[in-house]
Amino acid sequence: MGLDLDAIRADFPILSRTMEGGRPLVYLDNAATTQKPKQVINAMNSFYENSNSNVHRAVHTLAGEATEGYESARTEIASYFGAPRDHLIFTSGTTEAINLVAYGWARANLSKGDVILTTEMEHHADIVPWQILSKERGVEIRYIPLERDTLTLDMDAFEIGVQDASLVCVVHTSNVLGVRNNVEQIIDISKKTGNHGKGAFVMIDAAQAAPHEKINFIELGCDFMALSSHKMGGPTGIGGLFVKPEIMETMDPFISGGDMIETVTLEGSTFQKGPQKFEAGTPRIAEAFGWHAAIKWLSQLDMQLVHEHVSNLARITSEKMSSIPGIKIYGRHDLDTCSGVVSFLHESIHAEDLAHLLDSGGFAVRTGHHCAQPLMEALGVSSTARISFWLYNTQEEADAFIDYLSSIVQRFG
Amino acid sequence: MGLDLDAIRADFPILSRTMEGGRPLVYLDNAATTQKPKQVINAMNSFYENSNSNVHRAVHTLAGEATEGYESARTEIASYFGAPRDHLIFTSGTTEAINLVAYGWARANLSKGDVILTTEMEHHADIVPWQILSKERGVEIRYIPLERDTLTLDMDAFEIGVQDASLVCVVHTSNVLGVRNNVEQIIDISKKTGNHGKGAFVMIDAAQAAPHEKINFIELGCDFMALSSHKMGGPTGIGGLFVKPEIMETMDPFISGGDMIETVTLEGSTFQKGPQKFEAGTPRIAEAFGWHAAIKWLSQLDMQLVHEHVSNLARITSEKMSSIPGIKIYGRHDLDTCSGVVSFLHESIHAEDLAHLLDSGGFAVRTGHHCAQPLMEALGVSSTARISFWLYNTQEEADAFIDYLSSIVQRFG
Amino acid sequence: MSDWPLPLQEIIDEFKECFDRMERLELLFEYAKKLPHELETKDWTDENRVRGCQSEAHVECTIDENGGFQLHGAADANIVQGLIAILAIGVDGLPPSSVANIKPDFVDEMDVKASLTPSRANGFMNMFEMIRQTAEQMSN
Amino acid sequence: MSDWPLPLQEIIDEFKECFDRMERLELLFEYAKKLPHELETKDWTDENRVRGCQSEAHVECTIDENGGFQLHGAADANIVQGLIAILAIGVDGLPPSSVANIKPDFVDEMDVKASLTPSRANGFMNMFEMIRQTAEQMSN
Ligand SMILES: Cc1ncc(COP(=O)(O)O)c(C=O)c1O
Ligand SMILES: Cc1ncc(COP(=O)(O)O)c(C=O)c1O
Repeated sequence: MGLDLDAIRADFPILSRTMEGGRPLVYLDNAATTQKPKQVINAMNSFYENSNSNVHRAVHTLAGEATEGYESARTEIASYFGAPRDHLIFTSGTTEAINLVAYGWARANLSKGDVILTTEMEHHADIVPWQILSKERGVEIRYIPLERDTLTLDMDAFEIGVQDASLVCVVHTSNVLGVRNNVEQIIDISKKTGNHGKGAFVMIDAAQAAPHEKINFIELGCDFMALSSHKMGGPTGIGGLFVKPEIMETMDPFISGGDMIETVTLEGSTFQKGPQKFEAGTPRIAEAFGWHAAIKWLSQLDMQLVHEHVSNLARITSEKMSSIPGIKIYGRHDLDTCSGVVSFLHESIHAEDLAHLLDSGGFAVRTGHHCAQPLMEALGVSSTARISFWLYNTQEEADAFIDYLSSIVQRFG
Repeated sequence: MGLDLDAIRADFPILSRTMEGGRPLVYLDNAATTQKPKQVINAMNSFYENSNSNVHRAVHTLAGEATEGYESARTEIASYFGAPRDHLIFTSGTTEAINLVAYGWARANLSKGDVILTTEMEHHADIVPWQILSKERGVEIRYIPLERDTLTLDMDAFEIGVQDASLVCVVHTSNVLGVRNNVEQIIDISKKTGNHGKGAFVMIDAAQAAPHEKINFIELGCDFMALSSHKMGGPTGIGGLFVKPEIMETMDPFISGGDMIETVTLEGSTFQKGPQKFEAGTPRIAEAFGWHAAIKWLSQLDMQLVHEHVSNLARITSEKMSSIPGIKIYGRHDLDTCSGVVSFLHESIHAEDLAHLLDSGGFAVRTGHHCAQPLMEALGVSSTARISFWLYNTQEEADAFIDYLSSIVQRFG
Repeated sequence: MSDWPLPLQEIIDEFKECFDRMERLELLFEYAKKLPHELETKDWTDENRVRGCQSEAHVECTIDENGGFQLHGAADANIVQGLIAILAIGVDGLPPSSVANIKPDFVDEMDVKASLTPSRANGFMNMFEMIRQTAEQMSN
Repeated sequence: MSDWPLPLQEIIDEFKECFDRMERLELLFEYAKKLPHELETKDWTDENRVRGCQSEAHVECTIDENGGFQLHGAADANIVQGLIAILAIGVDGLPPSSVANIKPDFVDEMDVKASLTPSRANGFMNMFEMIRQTAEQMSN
């Protein structure tokens, strides 16, 4: 039994939107952000219309409902990722989650001369915080290069580089290439041979993986895992950092203020234990309700089927695209592990023009450096056009895309 | 002409909720978070159902609508506060906004021996970030004391203290006392005599003021102003920091990643100019639509009337409460400038019990230290019960509250 | 529905007869006064403090001369102290192994939930778990 | 509705006759080829770069021998270059003071908006403002 795409699509109000000229919307920008099922929208509405209140430290009914909802969101989201609730810190997204590792953990635990190993295929969110840290504290950053022919990480370089590394930061699945890194092996090697045999800490950027792969944080065995709600059917404004509790204890507070303290006096403060220490101020309450609803919604589906659906669409589409004259694909889609992302360029039509032209047909496609300029550099381009599928995309949509792209290439190529 | 309370209340779906026993909800916890008008809820729904997309750097229609909406939210919200759009950085709330001043500005501009002057009546959000900075960098923090009899800031102490101060951080309106500080005078004196005549920088925490007072950032003349959407009818998960552009230029990036960079290479990065430099990663897009809708909604009202309504309710109610045996008020409500907040205790009924009992009557009341432990210390208590009015609260609700409180005191006092 | 120890069941039934929540809260206040083994303020320590309660609450578990469980406690808020009292009465003298098997949902049964929901997320559940675990250790 | 300089009005009318957006985009591509004063790639500098455009775009303004305004420009994407071309044709040789008074909504009039909305938030509007301001300075 495959996915029931009709039933799935019926849950997403936006998919019935028609674009200019009555064309249906074909949303192929899912790696940037996914659409939201009505269950997610309704969960937030229902919060605002029935239970809206600030959480923690209040005993009235609404505060109770809000607190229960907020904390059970933590429990259920953590559990979806195979972890107890005290492993999950809510952040505003992957970017803030990685910054929390940089500010809260790395500044407390790394110093001049320590090495952070990351890769050439990272999103800027997993590069810039380390560069800033490096400038501030003299921590050294090294990048595992991409093998130019296979578009996968150079694992020989990794095995050598990891020996010096105290922290390894790797993207689980690339937002440009569609390639999934062998994070299990990377974590394994990092733990065994990192920092001269003492083991390296590992941070996994799971922003692009979580939407189509069921990840178990505990089994995976990394120390930190960052992700965003809005890329997996949930609302904007919330995401999370999974952290092993024993490591959480070695972290300094990052954003500080109310709710994360135990006591404050004019002389100084003591802090909460666990995730709350890192959640200062009024949290993203409605957003937690929404992300929880997205997780519940995803839990109804077999994520293996979702993964196959998404990666099959990408594989078939990329194959067909390759035969359109002048189109070049940047990425790999021949592996079972690949995601729904296909990056491409046309030899003479500028990517931005392509996107405008595709938009006139109702196709939402992204162009740019995809926040991965070093990867663009490695690919020898300054930007690409990118389509990215999610669970509600259909083979018909993919076919329509191919047809429209072909006609554009004929007319403008 | 006063406020049309019936029309106002009709806009808030939650206000028609009935509580246990069929009692109407009387929501008196507005200083913690306000309820949302349906226009705000609808704006977010409409975003998710019609235009949801990631913003910036994409040319498809949805991305265009999302970007226009997000950026016009910035324009309109800034304009509501009397400022051009390039003065407003979106954050997740007041807490993150103050942290942005601490990380982005203070760490770049203050050093050991510099003095930050703040007050004893601050919210933890305006204390803890400075304490952490102080520990890390040796910056000194001093607190302007509260005059115990008038419950206002000791302005003599301020005039002396400010001379050494490089940065002055003051809450505009207290979330516990209902007192509005004379921020105009504080800014004026800080600019004239701060840091030995060179002028001090001033950060105003406007979280509690914005909901019932029209603030003009430019006229006010402070350097930074922090606020939260969720306290003024908007959604959770978003707030802002107003910054003078010339000062923004002296700030280091704080949270870093995509969208805030100009170029990233393996060797280093250059950053965007203006607010975008501080908005890394996927922003709070739906939240910006929601906050914008709240601002539009508020703009229909005469904020002077809102202020009078809210402060009158607090004044009248606090007077009536004072005559209930055993009730003691902590705060001032006799000034025109006071807010809708009334803190109180009963001599024998514990604040938490009071709140439980009031909840059984449908009254949502907060208890605790209200994230202001140093102020509690100054008041000589460990917590208070607190009611806080907003524009939809009525005199009838206030009267019903007085009746119910009286009956509780009779039964349990 | 769970099987409660008889004294606890009796209290639950008493709560069920209440007319509304205000009456149930009143009953809780009365139980607060009936707290059997009150922990005096001077014995309130950081170790016996219940974390996550808004108000201060302290509990300690001991075994009486007959090997029965005994719950000592106190709180500055009456409603919390009332809950401690009910639990203390309900389990007084029971074998620790029975105490270890009690579920926290007797509070739902008592229908004082609405006001306690937020506490359940932290305070009350923390207290209950702390007591249950001690009883479990005692019964091993 | 605004009054446009005649050459610009003619172009707007031409766009209005298009059947759908694809056709309008095609027309933009054609105008890209008709760009009157192309700025050669070697003259693309940081100073004449249009900020906020996704693709690279450069513009420069000069005064011709008759005191008329002249817009030089180029872009790597055709649609952007097409817009520059239309503007360049539309204002070519006009007194700078007239150029300073043109409103950017001729793009709305041309009805290529949908694809340009996002750019308007930054790229196109930045370009337009840059040109308008230069024209203003020239006319002072
Ligand atoms: C005066 C004051 N400052 C700061 C804050 C913190 O705001 P937020 O929790 O929205 O970050 C609050 C709200 O609790 C407040 O009342
Ligand atoms: C691989 C990867 N990492 C990090 C991010 C940043 O996520 P966010 O923008 O939600 O913080 C993204 C999304 O753009 C991504 O694709």
